Order: sequence, then structure tokens, then C-alpha cells
Amino acid sequence: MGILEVSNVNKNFGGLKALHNVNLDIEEGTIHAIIGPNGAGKSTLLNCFIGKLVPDTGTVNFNGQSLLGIKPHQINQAGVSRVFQTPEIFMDLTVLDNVMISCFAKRDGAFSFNAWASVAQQTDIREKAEKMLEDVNMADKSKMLSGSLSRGDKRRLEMAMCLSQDPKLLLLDEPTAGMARADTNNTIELLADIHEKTKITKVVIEHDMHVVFSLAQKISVLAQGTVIAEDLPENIKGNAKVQEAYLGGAH
Amino acid sequence: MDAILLQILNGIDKGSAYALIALGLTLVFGTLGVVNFAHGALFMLGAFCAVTLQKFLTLSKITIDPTRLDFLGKPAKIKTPYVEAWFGEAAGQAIINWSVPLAILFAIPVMFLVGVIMERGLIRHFYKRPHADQILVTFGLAIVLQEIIKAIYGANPIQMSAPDELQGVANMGAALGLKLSYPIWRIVYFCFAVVIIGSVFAFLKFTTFGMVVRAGMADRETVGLLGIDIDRRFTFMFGVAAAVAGVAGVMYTPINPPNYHWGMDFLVISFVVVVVGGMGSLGGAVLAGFMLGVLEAFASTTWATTTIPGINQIVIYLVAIIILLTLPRGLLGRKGVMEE
Amino acid sequence: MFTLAKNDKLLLVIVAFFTLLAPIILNPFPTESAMAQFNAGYPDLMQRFVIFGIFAVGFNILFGLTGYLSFGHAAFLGVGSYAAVWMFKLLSYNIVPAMILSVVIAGIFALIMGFICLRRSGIYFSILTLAFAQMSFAIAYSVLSNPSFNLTNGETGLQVYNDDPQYLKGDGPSTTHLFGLEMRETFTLDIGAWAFQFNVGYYICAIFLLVAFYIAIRIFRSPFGLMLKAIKTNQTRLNYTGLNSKPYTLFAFVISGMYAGLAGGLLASMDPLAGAERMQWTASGEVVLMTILGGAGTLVGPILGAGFIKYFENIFSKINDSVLHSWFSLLPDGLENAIVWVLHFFVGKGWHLTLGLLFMLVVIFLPGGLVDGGTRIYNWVRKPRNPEPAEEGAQASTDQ
Amino acid sequence: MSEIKATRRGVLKSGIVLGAGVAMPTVLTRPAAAAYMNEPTGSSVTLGFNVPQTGPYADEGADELRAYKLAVEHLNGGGDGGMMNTFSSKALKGNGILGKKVEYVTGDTQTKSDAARASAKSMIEKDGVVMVTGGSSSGVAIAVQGLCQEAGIIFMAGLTHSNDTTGKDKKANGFRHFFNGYMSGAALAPVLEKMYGSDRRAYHLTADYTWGWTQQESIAKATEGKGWTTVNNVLTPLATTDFSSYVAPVLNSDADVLVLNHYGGNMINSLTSAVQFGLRDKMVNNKNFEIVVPLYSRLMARGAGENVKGIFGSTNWHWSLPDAGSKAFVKSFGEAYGFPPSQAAHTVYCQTLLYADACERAGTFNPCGVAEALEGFKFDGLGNGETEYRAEDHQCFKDVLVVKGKENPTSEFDVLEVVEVTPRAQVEYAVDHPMFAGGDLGTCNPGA
Repeated sequence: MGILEVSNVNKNFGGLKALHNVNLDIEEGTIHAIIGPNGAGKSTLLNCFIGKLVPDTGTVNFNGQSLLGIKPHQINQAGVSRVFQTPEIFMDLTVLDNVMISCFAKRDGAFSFNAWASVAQQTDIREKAEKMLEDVNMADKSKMLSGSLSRGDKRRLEMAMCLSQDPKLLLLDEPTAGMARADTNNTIELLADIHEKTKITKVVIEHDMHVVFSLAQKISVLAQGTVIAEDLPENIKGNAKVQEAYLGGAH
Repeated sequence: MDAILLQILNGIDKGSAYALIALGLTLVFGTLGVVNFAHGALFMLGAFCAVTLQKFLTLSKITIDPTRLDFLGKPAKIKTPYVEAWFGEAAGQAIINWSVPLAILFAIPVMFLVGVIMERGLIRHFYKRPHADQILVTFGLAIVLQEIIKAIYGANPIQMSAPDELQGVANMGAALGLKLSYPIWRIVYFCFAVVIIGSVFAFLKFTTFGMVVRAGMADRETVGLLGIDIDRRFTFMFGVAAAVAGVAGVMYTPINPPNYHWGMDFLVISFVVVVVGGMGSLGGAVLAGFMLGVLEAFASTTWATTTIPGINQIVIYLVAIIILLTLPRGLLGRKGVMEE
Repeated sequence: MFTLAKNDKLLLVIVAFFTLLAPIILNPFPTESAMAQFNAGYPDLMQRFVIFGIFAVGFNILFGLTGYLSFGHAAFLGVGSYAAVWMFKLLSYNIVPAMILSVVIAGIFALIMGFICLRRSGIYFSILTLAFAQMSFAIAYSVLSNPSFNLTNGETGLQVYNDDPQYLKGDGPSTTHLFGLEMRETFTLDIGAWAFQFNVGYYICAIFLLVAFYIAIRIFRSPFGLMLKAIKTNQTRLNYTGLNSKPYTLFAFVISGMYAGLAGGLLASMDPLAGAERMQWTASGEVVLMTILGGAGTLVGPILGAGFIKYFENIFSKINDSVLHSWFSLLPDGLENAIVWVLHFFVGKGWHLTLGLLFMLVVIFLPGGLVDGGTRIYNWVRKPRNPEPAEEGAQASTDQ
Repeated sequence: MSEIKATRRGVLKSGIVLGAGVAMPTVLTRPAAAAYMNEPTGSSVTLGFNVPQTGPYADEGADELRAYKLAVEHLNGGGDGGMMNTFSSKALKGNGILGKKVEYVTGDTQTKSDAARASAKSMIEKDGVVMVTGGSSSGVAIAVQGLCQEAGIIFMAGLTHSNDTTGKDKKANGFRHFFNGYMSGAALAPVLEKMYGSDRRAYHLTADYTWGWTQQESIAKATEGKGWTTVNNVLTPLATTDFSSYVAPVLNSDADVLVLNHYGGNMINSLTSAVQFGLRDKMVNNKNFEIVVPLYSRLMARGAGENVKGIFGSTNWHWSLPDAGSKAFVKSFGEAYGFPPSQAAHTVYCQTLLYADACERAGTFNPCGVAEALEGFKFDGLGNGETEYRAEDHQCFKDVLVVKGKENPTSEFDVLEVVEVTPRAQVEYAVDHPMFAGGDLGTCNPGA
């Protein structure tokens, strides 16, 4: 039994079959990559994980609980965190505030009318956030406005925000998209490092092969809405169907 | 039956004014993504173009007539409009008589220019700013414009007349055996609105210029990348929106005497119309304009006000609230417009 | 008790200092001098300064923190006023029950309106609140003032009549009071050519302002306030961080509605009459102007903005042509007339024009409002050679 | 608190202690406790002119302000003296009031009760006025009247036509020279009967607020007394600009008279709509369809232009009146400003003179003294013939003018012609008349 189970998911847009009988089983504690050429249905699948889309048929279960049609904050509170393709952070707030918000959400739940306490005096939250920033090597930037960070640092911050909540599952949507090579490598290192420490289950959606093969412990290949292969990285490399999908497809 | 038809006519007529204002407003929304709280003020400015032209045409030469006395018992001053002196009495009077329709020719260039200046001088710098800032700066502009008009023309409404030939009522129902008479000028206004709305649609649909603008409405950056100077075209569209609001104002003056406060009076309602129609949808704005006009007319009937007291005052807002809650994007709104 | 950071404590002390000494500070010119025209230190205007200050501070909790622009907040002010006057009519002129009821009623009203309007965001939210405001105004102006069911007394405004029940009045004063302390009692202190008026009602309002301001600081600095700022910045992230933005915005809406109700109740307590114009959307527009003019999202900005606009409305509108002539009477006639002719468009009955222009200038050049302007001047004076390092700007916007 | 017994705005006797405590030798107290609110102590006295300078009635407000300035000039002995020369009371000497030079402050009511009260309060608290006057709407007048009663100064109402001002909202410190809805009805009904017959069916359109209702009630009662039937009364929202949906149903009703209980912009718009729909050319029940506008104002009649021709209404005063007082006023106003005064200008000019005269006769500015001098005061020469300030409700009783839109105006000011001067006896009513019942004048409040 995996931590995230996707079974028989179908999704049609008009006449277009976006997802066709998709089955996935994500094992706890692994980094599982979902790859595929453009238009293969990766984003559609991800949107089904996070409640944005409801599949026509099939189920998506996280720890035995269905994720279909529930609100983003409920998904998060259930233990699923998400990293976006372009970093989504609170640009007008400081780096420290960003992480503290995550910590508050973890401690106090989806809503708490905590209007009388002072943020500055929530020492447990502050210490936790500062510790988290140290872990991602951003302690020196904690007072900066997060909007003024470099793109790599924004990604780092977003990651810190997710990790500070000790999620059971981390969804990463093309975490290195649009990054320079150096930044990409940094991110890979960071992710590997984090995985070493926390063993949080991660689902990475990516088409940069370099990233995928440096990180993933298991890979599912999506093409034209169907999973055409699911295997260990070394086996995927030699898979004929995969090669055909990539070479015969967009590239 | 007659009464219902009459209220439908009234509603359509009111609706044509709403539709015309909302059309310009939604053009600006759709093309530029700007929330323009000064749009009502443009309608008002248009109306005062007509007033200005009338004042200009009736500029008079003053002669002292010793045989008549004024209210203080002094020799009266007799005014003869210069146009009468120049073109002869008959032609002069005809020009004055037709001053409202003539004012359209005057208002189009003036209002277009006002629109262009507004866009270049002010709105342009607010594309990247939050909607709240756009609302606020145009709200400030609306106050300034109306105060300027008040300083020039005073606070009381100014009477404007339709040409004599277009005054009075037309007996429309005679052919159908119905007792249905309706003011001619209001029929003219409706036809005028249809023509304006039709030409704006045709312009956007059938000209290359219009196609580029429509493409820009959908995806500004891509069109920009194609090397098309979309900014210039948007400026032009802002001018068009201002001119549409302006001529709508000009033609409305014989229906209601204009005053400086028109901008604010029509502002709330025009926004309600645009939102009900669907942000960025031209067809929606027109549809909502007519729909709300008819609804308002029916809510004003004795039957409605006795059934639900005060319904005539709140019906539009009530409908707006219900529609926004049930159809989040309004009647014909497109996805993703003005959604933060 | 005041568990505030050092800066906030200082801010509170400064505001307290200025509010408590306002009767002196706002009266800088001797009573008989020509400049006395500009004195603002009389009870009615000072009361308005602080009451609208409360209103704007509350509005800022919604708009400044969450970015939701409401054009309907005047409705809560109006509802608060009506509730207060009804307490005067039914119970007595004591302001305590009136204040309590006005805050409660405004809160309930805000809860209903917020629940509906907050289902949309952005411009849709603004238009919904606008529609609600206009509806409330129409209802108060005529629908609820018909002879058979007169809740608001329409155009004339709700007021207390001699034949109202006032069950708890007994021998109490026949003017608004706080356990016998009459709101209109004023001590005039003459010092040389100056006359300073210390008014009971003003000080009651001032105390309310300080309490309201203190609560606002607490909210700004609380985790709740942090979440509100987060909503303004990025709702998507907020939701995926496991936070439900709806109750946060709703609470902010209700709190700001209660502030408006408090302001409305105070307005009625200073002057027991409630008019429907208080609810018009332009009245809501006024509080928006105040907040932006002073600086949305800053703590003191709204108070400054409220003071600024009320000063304009009450002082500038009184400068008529004959006053202008008396100022420039030393100049040659032609020049005098020319100057007066130009100025008269901007003062007296033209004060709206000045306000509109000023407001546009602020929105265009000073998006952060007067507070932003002050900060810029301060930075410019302090470090003329080292123009705004990035850190500095970053700090300023988060500290305020 | 009772130990520190201070007057409401008065002196701080105990302030000396406070002052001494702070060791400020320059602290002065005001001269002995004032006998009444804002007692003038110097060589001048200040009056407060509170008129709409912005908003829909700004033009009326501007005309009122002109008249106030003229009145002040005349009181101080300047100009040609205007109606002071024709006024039956000769107490005024052209040396200000009680020897004090008259000064004034102006304020903007914005035609909103809130703003009007704020402006009046600032006049009382900051400028120390002894009297506030003005207003161009009943709501505002009633709101300010209530304030003046509480503060303890005299309020001389300007243009306010609602029955309530001297009915259920009457106040001991407030006085109204202008006529009211009841009087309009009483004056109009006989003329309407004479012109249009007694078998008429009237359809009312009424502005949906206090003033509209009281006027509608008055007109309906008065015309029904002459045999008319009220077919329908439709309330129109104040914010209406296009009245077509209210006017259209009139076409299909069997009414033959339309009564427009509207004022200001509302009146202009509703009348314009009615004329557009051809109501004036209509024949119903073999009678010519007629329109009536009970409260006329020249400034607004000008706004409605051609449309007012031949339409009946009532007004408080008109500049074409031939009596000496009116002539004198039109002359001084016309020479100062170049056009004739409106009824709003006339009524506020009269109010200023009446107040000044009452002060002279009472020998004091004390509101109670002034009120006593005004109560029951009979006078003449102010353009309305013999007039009396009734003591019981502070309403002026005088002749009312029934006017008609002029068919052939000779100038832009010549819009209305006087059809009949309805004698005072015909428009008088008992103090406890049901339309005015429910109020309580209270007692005069000197504010100290």
C-alpha cells in the first residue's frame, strides 16, 4: 500500500482524452518522478491530486483519504504540500514571515482567530522558522523582502515553507523550470540533501532528464494521457516505448 | 397589454443608455484592463459638449432697445445670435434648432481627444498598478471633471431641446390597433444606440485593426511579440470608448436636462451593468444594459411597488447581487478576466 | 499590560500626545487674528477628526491588510448611528448602551454583508459592496421611513423627540451624557489672545480612538494580522499552505464593520441625529480617500487622512470670496481681483476640486500616501548622499 | 462632576485654579458668566449663513448668499437700504444691530443633514455666531433647527417647504418665513377648481421622502375638498433621473391631471418626461390633460425651459410683484448683481431683517428675548403684504402666490406670471391641524 494511490483515473476535455486509465502507486519515503513529453497530461494529473480538477472516473487516495474535490487548504492540512512551477511566495513579506506563516498553519490549523497575541512573541514558531531557514542556508536573508530574492532563493524559500510543515507528501511541479544550470544543480543538491534528512515522500513532475535521473528512485512515464512505463530509473533509460514516446513526440 | 408594451419600450430606451455607457466601459476593461471610474464623467462631458455648442451657437450680439424695458425699468438689452446675423434668420434658427444632433459632430473629435489625452497622460501609467489604484485615480479624476463643469455651468440642470421636427409623440400602435404612443426622440435615441453598438461590433469584427485589438484583448503579450504596436491601438480604443460615451451623453440631453452630477449618477449603474454582463464581454454589457433597463421599468409599475414596497429603488442592485453570486462571471463573461 | 514592541509603544504615545493636546495644537492662531480662520481646535471638528479616524483605522484593517476594497463601509457607520439614536429614544441619553448596541448591530450587519460579498474577490467584491451600499441607502432613505413603519425618519434624519419613551431617563440630563457627564460640556481656557476649548465629548472620542488604535496595533502585529497581509500578497500560496482565507477575510470585514459602527455610534453620541446620507456610496468613497491619502496599510496613515479631509471639508469650504479679498487687500486692485478670481475656484465652494486634484496627485506620485511622503522626506533629510538602499525600503514597508 | 459647575461653553471659574496651578500669570478668564450663548462682547456681532454651496441646490444657495450679503450691507447702513425703507417696523437704524456692526461667516451644507450640522456647529463653536440661517431643503433645515435649539441660538429657516419644519419638528428657537405644503394646497386648490373644474381625476407622482409625502398629502386633501378624485399616488425614488417608467402608466390611466410633487432636479426631469410623452396635448374624459407643479422655483422653472409654459404652481414670492417692498428689493438686488432675485433670496433677506429688527425691539441678542419679540409679531412692507409670525408654531402667515409658467416670456428671468394672490385667511390653519400635529415647540433655550 503506497501513500498516494491513483487508480483508473480518466479525464476528458470535450472530445480530448487528457488522462486515460491512469494508475499510480507512490511508495512512502521515495522520490517518485512523473515524466513525459509536452501535452502528455502531467499537469492535468497534478491538478487532480490537489483538488483543482475532478476526474471523470477513478479515485485519488492519500493515506486512505480521498483527495477529490476538496479545497487546497484541506489537502495541505491532510499533509500534502506543493511547490509550484514559478515560486509562489508572499512577495511583500519578509523571508522569515513567509516561513512563520507556514509554521502557524501547521500549529493552529486552517483558521485561528489569534488577533491578540504578538507575532514577535511566538518564540516557538520563530525558532522553528529560523531553524528551517538555517537548514536551507537562508538564515542571513531572513529580514529581506522575499520579493527581492533571486529566483533560486525564491524556490529555496518555497521549499523551506513546505518543509517547515513536516508534510507527508511533497508535490514538486517542475522545480527547476527556467533555472540556470548552476541553480538547477543547487536545487538538486538541496532536494537530495533534504531527502537524506527527512525521507519525506516526493512526487516530482519534470521533463529535465538531468534532474529526474539525479533524484528519482522510481519513474512513471506519461504519454498521451496513459502511463506507458513505471520502473526504476536505470530500467527506464533503456525502455523502448519511452524512447519512442520522446523521440517520436515533440523532440 | 398596452401598459406592458409601454414599459418594455421604456425599459429598452433606458437600457440603450445603460448599454451605450457600459459598452465603452467594457471596451476599456477588455482592451486595457483598466477599471475606469471616470467613465461616467465622460458621458457627462459629452452632454456638456452639446451644451457648449448650444451656448456657442446662441452667442449673441447685444443691442439696446429703448422702447422696451428690463426688470429694473431700464432700456432692455436685446440679444440676437450671431449665427442668425451671419447666415440669415431662417438658416440661423435652423442651426440652433438642430444643435443637439449637430453636437455629435462636435463631440466625437472632442471626446476622442479627451480620451486619448486621458490615456496618454494618466491611465497609461496605471496599467501595471493594482486595480484599487486605478479605481482611485480615476475616481479622483471624475471629481475634478465634474467640479470643473460645475464651476463653468453651475449646479442646476440645463434645458436642451430636440429639433422641433423630432419632438412630440409618434403613434406607433395604430397599425396594430393598440393605443401606443411614444416620444419620437426616445425612438431616435434607441435607433441611434443600435447604430453605435452595431458599428462598434462591426469595427471590431471586420476590420484588421479590430481583429488585432481583439487578439490583444485575449493575449496582449503575444500580439506585442508579433511586432504590432498594440499600445497605439489601445490608445485609439480608449478614444473610441470616450467618444461612444460622449455621443451617448449628447443624444441623452433632450431626454434629461444635463447637470454636472451625471457622471456620478450613471457611474454606479454602469459598473453594475458591466459586471452583470460579464467583465470584458461586449455582448454581455449590451445584453445586461437592456435587461436591467427593462427590469427597472417593470419594477417601477404600481403593481410591483405595491407588491414589494421600495422594489423600484433596489431592484437593479438586488439582481446584480443575485447574478454575481450564481453566475460568477456574469451573463457572458470570459474566464480569467479581472480575476485576481 | 501594553505588550507592544518599542516602536509601536512610541507610536501609541505619539498619537496619544497629539490627540490629548489637540485642543491646543490645533489652535495655533490667536482668536482675533486673521489667521484664526485656520484654527481647527473647536469641539465639533476635533470630534470629527477622531471619529473618522476610528472609521478609517477600521477600514484599513480590511483594505490595508487584505487588499479587499469595499465601497460599502458607510452602511455600517449609518447602521451604528441609527442603533445609537434608537437607544437614546428608547432608554436614555446615556451613551453606554448606545455604543454597545451600535457596535453589535454593525457587526451583525457586516457579518451578513461580508458573508455574501466575500464569495467574490477583486473588482467583483468592490461592485458587490457598492450595490449593497446603494441598496442600504435607498432602504434607509425612503423604504424604512414610511409613516406606517418609520425606522429611520428618512431625509430629516432620526432624532430624539420630547415625547419619546426614554424609559430609563428619569431625571437624567436631556442631552447625551456618560453617567451624568454631558458630552457638550466645554471648558474654555483663555491664555492671552488664545482661547482653548476642552470638550468632554472630544475626550470621550479621543479615548475611544486610543483604544481603537491600540487594538489595531495588536491586530497588525498578531498572527491573524500576518495572515491578512498574506491574503493581500498571495492567496494561492496561502491556500496551499493550509490556511482557509475565507474566515480570515470575513473576520477582518466584521472587525472593520464594528469599527465603523463604533464611529457611527460616537457620531450619534456627539450629536444625536442620524441621517441617511451617511450611508451613500460617496460616503464610503470618502473613507477610501482618507485611508489612501494617509497611507493604506500603515497604522497612523488613516488617522492622518481622516484629519486632512475633514480639515478641508470644514476649514477650506469656509474661505469665501470676501475672506480672500481681505487677505489680498494690500495688493493693487487689478492684481487682487485676479488672484482672488483664480483662488476662488479652489477654496470655498470649490473645495471639492482641490480635494480631487490633491487625491489624484497622491495616488499618482505617493502610492503610500502621506506616511510614504513623510518617510521619503525623512530618509532624504537623514541620508541625502545615500539614496534609499534596498534594505531600507524593505524595512520601512514591513515595519509600518 | 457637579462640583465643577461649568457652563456649557462658558467660563472656567475653576480654570483659574487650574491656570494658577500651572503657574501661568497671563491666564485670563472671560468676563462674568455670559447670560446666553455666544453673547457678543466686542463692537460687532456675527451671523452664520449656512447654505448649500455644493450639491444639487448649489444655485439656490448661491442666490441666498447674495441676498444675505445685501442684507448685511443694508443693516450696516450701506447701499440703498432695500426693504429696510419699506419695512413697517422702524427699529432698524442702519447702524448694525444694537449698535454692533454686523459680520458674517458662511458655510456649506452640501444639502446633507450631517454636513449642514457640522457646518452650523463650527459656526457656533468656532465663530461664535448668535444666529444661524439658511438651508435649501427641509431635511437640512429641520436638522439644523434641532441643533440650534440644543445649542441655544436662534435659527431663521431659509427655503424649507415641508409641513414638518413648523409641524412635528417645530422648535422654540426656530422660525420660518417661507410657506409650506399645506399652504400650497390651500392656495392652489381654488384656482385649479376655477381653471379645470371640480370633476377632475388626479394622478400624483411624489418624491419618496418626507417633504414629498407632506406636500402630496396636503395637495390631495385640498383638491379632494374641491371635488377632485385622487386616482393614484406613485412614489418615485429620489435618485431617479429618467421618469419615463413612472410617466408612461399615466397615459393608460383615466386620470386627467398629473400632479408632480417634485423639487429641484427631480421636478425638471419628471416634467420633461411628462411633456415628452405628450401628456399636455392629450384629451382625457373630453378634457384637456393638465399638469400641476405645486412648488415652483424660478431657478428651476428656467431649467425646465419651454416645458413650464401654462403650468400652475405656487410660490412664496416673485420679483414681478408690484408692491413697494418687492420693488425696493428687486432694485437693490438687481443693481448689485444684474438679475432679479429668486424667492429663496427674498425669504432669507426677510429673515435676516426680521431677526435684526427683533433684536432691536427686544434690546438684546438673547434668544429668549428675540423669540419673544418675534412671536406674534405683525409686520408689512417685506413683499408679502401683511404678515404675522404665529407665536404657537413660529410659522409666518401671509398671502401665497399662485403662479403659472409664462406663455410669452420677455426675458430669461420672466418665466412665471402671478395668477392670483391668495389671501392669508384662506391658507391659515389651526395649530393642532392633523398634518402638523405631534410636535412640541418646547421652551426657548438661551444656551447658558
